[in-house]
Amino acid sequence: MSDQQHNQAGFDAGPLPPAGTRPHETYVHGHHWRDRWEEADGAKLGMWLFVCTELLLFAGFFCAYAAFRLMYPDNWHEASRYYLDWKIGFINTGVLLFSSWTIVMAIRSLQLDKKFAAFIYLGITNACAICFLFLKITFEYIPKWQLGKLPGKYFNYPNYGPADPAVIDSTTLPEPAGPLVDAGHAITNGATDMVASAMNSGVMDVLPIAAKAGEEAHHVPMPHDHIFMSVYWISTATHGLHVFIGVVLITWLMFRVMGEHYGPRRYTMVENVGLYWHVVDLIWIFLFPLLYLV
Amino acid sequence: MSDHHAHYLAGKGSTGKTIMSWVWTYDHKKIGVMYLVAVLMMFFLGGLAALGVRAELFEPHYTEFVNDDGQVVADTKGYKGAGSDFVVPEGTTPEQRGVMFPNITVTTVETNPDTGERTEGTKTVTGNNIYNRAFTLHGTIMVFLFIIPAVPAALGNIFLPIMLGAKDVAFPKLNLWSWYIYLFGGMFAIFALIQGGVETGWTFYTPYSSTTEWGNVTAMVLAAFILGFSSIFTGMNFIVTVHKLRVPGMGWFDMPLFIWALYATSIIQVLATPVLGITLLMVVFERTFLIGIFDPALGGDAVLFQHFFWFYSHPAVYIMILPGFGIISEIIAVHCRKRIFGYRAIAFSSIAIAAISFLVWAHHMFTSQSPVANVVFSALTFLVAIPTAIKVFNWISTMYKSSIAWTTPMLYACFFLFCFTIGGLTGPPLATLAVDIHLHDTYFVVAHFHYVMMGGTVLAFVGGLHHWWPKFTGKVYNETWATVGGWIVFLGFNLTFFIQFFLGTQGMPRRYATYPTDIPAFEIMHKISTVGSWLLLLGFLIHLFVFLHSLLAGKKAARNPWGGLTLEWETETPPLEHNFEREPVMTHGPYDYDTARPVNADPALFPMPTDTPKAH
Amino acid sequence: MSHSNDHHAGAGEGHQQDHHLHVTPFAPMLIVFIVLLALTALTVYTANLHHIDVGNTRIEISGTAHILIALTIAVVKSALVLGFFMHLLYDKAVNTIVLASSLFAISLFLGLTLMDLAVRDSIEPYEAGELTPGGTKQVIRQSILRDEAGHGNAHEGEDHSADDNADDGHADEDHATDDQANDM
Amino acid sequence: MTLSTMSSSLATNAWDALWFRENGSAYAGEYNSIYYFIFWASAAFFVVLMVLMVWFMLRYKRRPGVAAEVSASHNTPLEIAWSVIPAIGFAIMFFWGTWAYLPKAVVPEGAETINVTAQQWQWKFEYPNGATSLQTEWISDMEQPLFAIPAGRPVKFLLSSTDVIHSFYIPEFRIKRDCFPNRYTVCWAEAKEPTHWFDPADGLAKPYDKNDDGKFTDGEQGYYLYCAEYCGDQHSQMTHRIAVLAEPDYQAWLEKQNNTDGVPLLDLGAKLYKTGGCAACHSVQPGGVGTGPSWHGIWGTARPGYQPLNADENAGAVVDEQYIRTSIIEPQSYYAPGFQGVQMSQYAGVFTDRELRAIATYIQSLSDDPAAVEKAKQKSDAEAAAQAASDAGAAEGAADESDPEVPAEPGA
Repeated sequence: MSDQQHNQAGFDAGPLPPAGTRPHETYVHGHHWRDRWEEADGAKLGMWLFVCTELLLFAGFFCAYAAFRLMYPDNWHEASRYYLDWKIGFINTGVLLFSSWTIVMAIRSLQLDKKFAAFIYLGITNACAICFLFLKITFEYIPKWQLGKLPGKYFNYPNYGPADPAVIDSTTLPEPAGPLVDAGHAITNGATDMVASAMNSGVMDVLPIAAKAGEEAHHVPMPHDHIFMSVYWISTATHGLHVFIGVVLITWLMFRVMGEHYGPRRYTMVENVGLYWHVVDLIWIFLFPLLYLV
Repeated sequence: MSDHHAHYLAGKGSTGKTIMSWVWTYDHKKIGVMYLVAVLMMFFLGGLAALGVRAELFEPHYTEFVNDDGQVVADTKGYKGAGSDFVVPEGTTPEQRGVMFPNITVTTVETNPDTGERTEGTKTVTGNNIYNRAFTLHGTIMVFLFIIPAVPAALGNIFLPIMLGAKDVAFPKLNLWSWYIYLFGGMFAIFALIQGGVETGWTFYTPYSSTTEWGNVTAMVLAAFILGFSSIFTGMNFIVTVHKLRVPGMGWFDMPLFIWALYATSIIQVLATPVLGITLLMVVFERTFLIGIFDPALGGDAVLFQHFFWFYSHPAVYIMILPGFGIISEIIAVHCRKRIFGYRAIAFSSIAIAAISFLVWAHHMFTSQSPVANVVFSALTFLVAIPTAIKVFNWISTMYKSSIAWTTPMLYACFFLFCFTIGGLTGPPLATLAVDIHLHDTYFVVAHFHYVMMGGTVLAFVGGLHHWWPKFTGKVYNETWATVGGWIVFLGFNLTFFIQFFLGTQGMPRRYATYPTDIPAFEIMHKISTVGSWLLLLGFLIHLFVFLHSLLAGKKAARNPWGGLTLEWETETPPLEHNFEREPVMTHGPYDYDTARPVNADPALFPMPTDTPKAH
Repeated sequence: MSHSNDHHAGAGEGHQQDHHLHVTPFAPMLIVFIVLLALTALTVYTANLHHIDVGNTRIEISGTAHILIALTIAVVKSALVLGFFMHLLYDKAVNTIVLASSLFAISLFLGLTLMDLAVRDSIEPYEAGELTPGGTKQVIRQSILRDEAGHGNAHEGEDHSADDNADDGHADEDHATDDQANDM
Repeated sequence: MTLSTMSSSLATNAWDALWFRENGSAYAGEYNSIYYFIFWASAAFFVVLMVLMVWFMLRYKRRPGVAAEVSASHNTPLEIAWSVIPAIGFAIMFFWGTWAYLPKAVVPEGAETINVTAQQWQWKFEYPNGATSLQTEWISDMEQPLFAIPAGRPVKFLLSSTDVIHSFYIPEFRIKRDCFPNRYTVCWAEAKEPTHWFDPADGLAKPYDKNDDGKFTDGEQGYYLYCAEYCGDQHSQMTHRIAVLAEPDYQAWLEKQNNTDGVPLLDLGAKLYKTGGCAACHSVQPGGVGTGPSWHGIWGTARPGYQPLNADENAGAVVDEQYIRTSIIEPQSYYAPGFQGVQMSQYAGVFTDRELRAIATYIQSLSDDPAAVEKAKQKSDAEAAAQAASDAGAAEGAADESDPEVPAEPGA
């Protein structure tokens, strides 16, 4: 096709395909694009730029994580060990990886013009995403909320108490008062005080701490546990929000696929949502070991 | 499809349809014009706040309340409480005191020293925090609502696709989204700033911003977060447009330098803005959930916030100035009718500045970070000076042996070179560790960044506005009055800010509502600066009236009033709905003034070097 | 990879765009998925592994080593996702360049920020023990709580802080002042 | 300042005002040299560029019918030259600036350490002998503490903050360092010459008259300490005076500040109100408004309040010594009507036991009830008498003990 043709015809949609075909076959590219493949390339480039912004957004969390890990290495190692259960994270990693694979397969199915297979694959992806959120909320967020493993100021240090009643008497540790919800600034953060007092009085150094809640067995509370939980909450919650947005997008794609809007000649949107979904996976690939394992 | 041969400004039949054609437009030019109107409004709003700031600093004393006999009964320092003579009504809450104009009616008490008798009157309390809100208002509006979107989203939106020979930006719907996000974020910000005000400064340093009870910090931070998305979307759009929608035959090095500058800007917008987003989000979390990451009282680290913030906000400085560089490149080439000197050097230096901008952020933190990091960032900071210097040399070299039209845009280009060079040259003292320790956070810094931001970007923006005004409005403006306005702005600007360098070397700290009375230099210099700010107001008002007059009564502009060779001058004035009647064909480069003549140009008005004898 | 679905393409577009459609292959993607799962399992395994016995030698795995191992595996995993699932291996190079530039920015962001935090006390040492890097209100808290906690274990607490406070005198004075204030 | 004095000082000081302030510290001169090097190099550069620009504007103004000459569109040697030459200049600036700066980042051995605490919106110096400044001075129209430092030897400022970030800035010393909550930062300076002298008669540091040595410009009496990092409402009022004293004077002044035992409770309370940071937020006027409640007339009144750790106890409290002590050490324990949510800095460990009692006594003396005021005075006097007695007893054993009868410093 020569430029001359473009000058005359290129400013409109171009010749329309025969009527009566499926929507994705009659798709007309945007008037300002040379053709729909250019449009698809452009859309994909735009999506990659958006992927970059997502990565940089999460880089903020990773930077905060790394900064505090640098400052309080032992504290973070211990906190990661005792406040988070790697098993849920592990299952969720598998779930996300699987969903990544299924959305790749959904694109493949569209490329091969298998509408129904694409629909099924997208459905599985969606199911995985919902499963991820379900596991996360049911087995992580809700129990943590109940145990007071909340971010920052609202963090309730675990119900520590020394094994030997004689010691607890002599140190007169205050009873944990539940999630600290007193108003105002945390200069008088009682929880941190308690830990500080316990550390200072030497209890922490000498005795194994018997925890009342099984999850924190043998955990030695440390002064910056609440920062760890802050990073955990904000990064996983932001990630969870992305998963939720993914669910919405994929649901929308499922409707569009059923309406035959996508096919071998037009699947950019599916590909772009796929890219988005892979980024969600990518972030989790890093969040999982950093938060849960090391 | 609508009529392709109509001007983009043309009405759509009925008023309702015309309005809807703007509200739901995907046309980059209409979106750009809407941005332009918005950023100009923001400029005047932010400018008013700046005038208030300057007025407060006119003299060092606190506002005094004088009774009917001319005696001072109270002053605003009483707001502080120490030695206060104010009586606040019982039950006045911090919320009430936290509105923009507190309007707390207080009882002033005067005690007669002889008799001990007390007389009471009522006054309204104002105080430092009005001043603090005013400079925060000025800073946030100018940064987030004016200068970042000013050139890319307004002029860039209008001209980037046309200069590339494209019919629109790559994602017109995203462009519209970006505009509405800007509008929403802007209204959110104005709401936050007016209703309650914010007094953290535009930098939102924690722990002050995360703990202060005053004003609507959370709302303002969210607004800046929202505005970030607008900026990111514009950047993404431009990058894809430049990559994908150049007209056939236009290679990377056939692009006008304005496009190069916008491209470099877009890279920064896409790569840096998300970090601002997450930082501001964390400040919101800090305020709502007390996560403690940035709050030392909760075990966090306040310097970490500064790293996060400046990782965006220093590159953001280049988001602001790079498009200005682009405009100046265009103006100088067109009005000097000369092939630009060192095209590739200018293009590459734009990209180099974009890359280096990510390396230098912590020079904002020379007094807060570790001394070793200071050394690293000081060295990196000097790097960015080199490509900037190269640009200035190239522009001035372009003027050599050229044919310079004395027009308002060219006048502004000269003003730009003058002011930006000062702004640039006052950078090295601030990058030099030993000197910066003294100058950090003083008026030297204030003067420096106003010379760069205002003397650079704003002058370039106003110059660009004059340069392209006939093209996108289709109207001619009054050259005489525009020149007068330009000179007044230039003089007012230098009067306002040049003196501030010396305030800074004298040690006057930033963001002070008042200053010691026993250092006479402070007061004199502040007075001069304030007078300059009034001159600036006058200059900008003249420009405003010139533009309004042009819109209402201006003559129809020619297609190519300056004789430019870039593609925007080849289309109709104002441009068509889809920019070009037919896809343009690249017959010459953007600055081939020695070999090409603009389409339909009159050879008498547009002599070529080849057909005239040597000029001298 | 060839395909035959482009017959409906608009005039003048069909043959030119054949190369655009790269049908995602089945087998490589499945293999990548399985490898990813295996690597995840490996991460968990190594994270819970505290030492390796080679013959009679026991090699301890330090915390740093754990992080390095976990991050290396994560980088490999993300490279697989990027290359295969996200099609970078099949796409135009520009997408890879875009990604690389964002990784460049991220590395600067993390690298230089952490550089500052890491060298923070190289010239300007903390008053040891009084404050921890990043800091909490431990000084005041500890002194208050030391009193509140009674004197049962006080000597241990003092030992603890004395170790940290080894370097300068006025720090101890601070503590003394605190103690006075709270003795009332 | 009237216009006439302004214009006269403008004439005399205009040139001085263009440069850095007087060199107050040992290394200020070196910093000046670097600045002036950059300044003049930049100025030369700027002039050359602007002359070229203006000349081109005039010389190559467009003439009808005359085209621009064809000239090179680039010139690689020229472009390399103008990249490399500035780069060399920048390298000189960097190395000189860094080499000057780095040694100043390390505090010299044996420096006098002064703990500087910043808070909204006041500075506080704690001297090695535990003293804080009790001398105050009117700056602009506000009474602020004055801080003395010794001349001729390095002084290390150990900086911290109780609330938000502040920045410790003394222009004449060319030092600036941010103060963070819960962290220490340091900076140091070696003041060159004394600006003040110690008057043993009233125990105050007084500025040299500028006529004595012509050192100060109009009205200036020593150096200012500024807060250079925006810290809230009264940021611009965090401006205090630094008095540089010769060594013997400094020691005498320091001794004077330290000796609070002789100061009666009431006077001490009034001084601490000014110098301890209370005045930043609390008024002592009837109904005076501040960030915190006025102290006037609160003694003995009932306050609703709560204690966060025992939320059930909502009974409120009566303002007495215990209430005041708790409110200082744990400010969030109680609230005053209308001040819910206002954050007071924590003062735990800041005041000694006696100082806390002094503040309580001072508040008591601000009561509306004459009986309470009288009681406060009695308490103060009785304590002073008791102390005098015990000091007298101690003085028998130690001859060098200071005079217990020293009255309160003037200026309280």
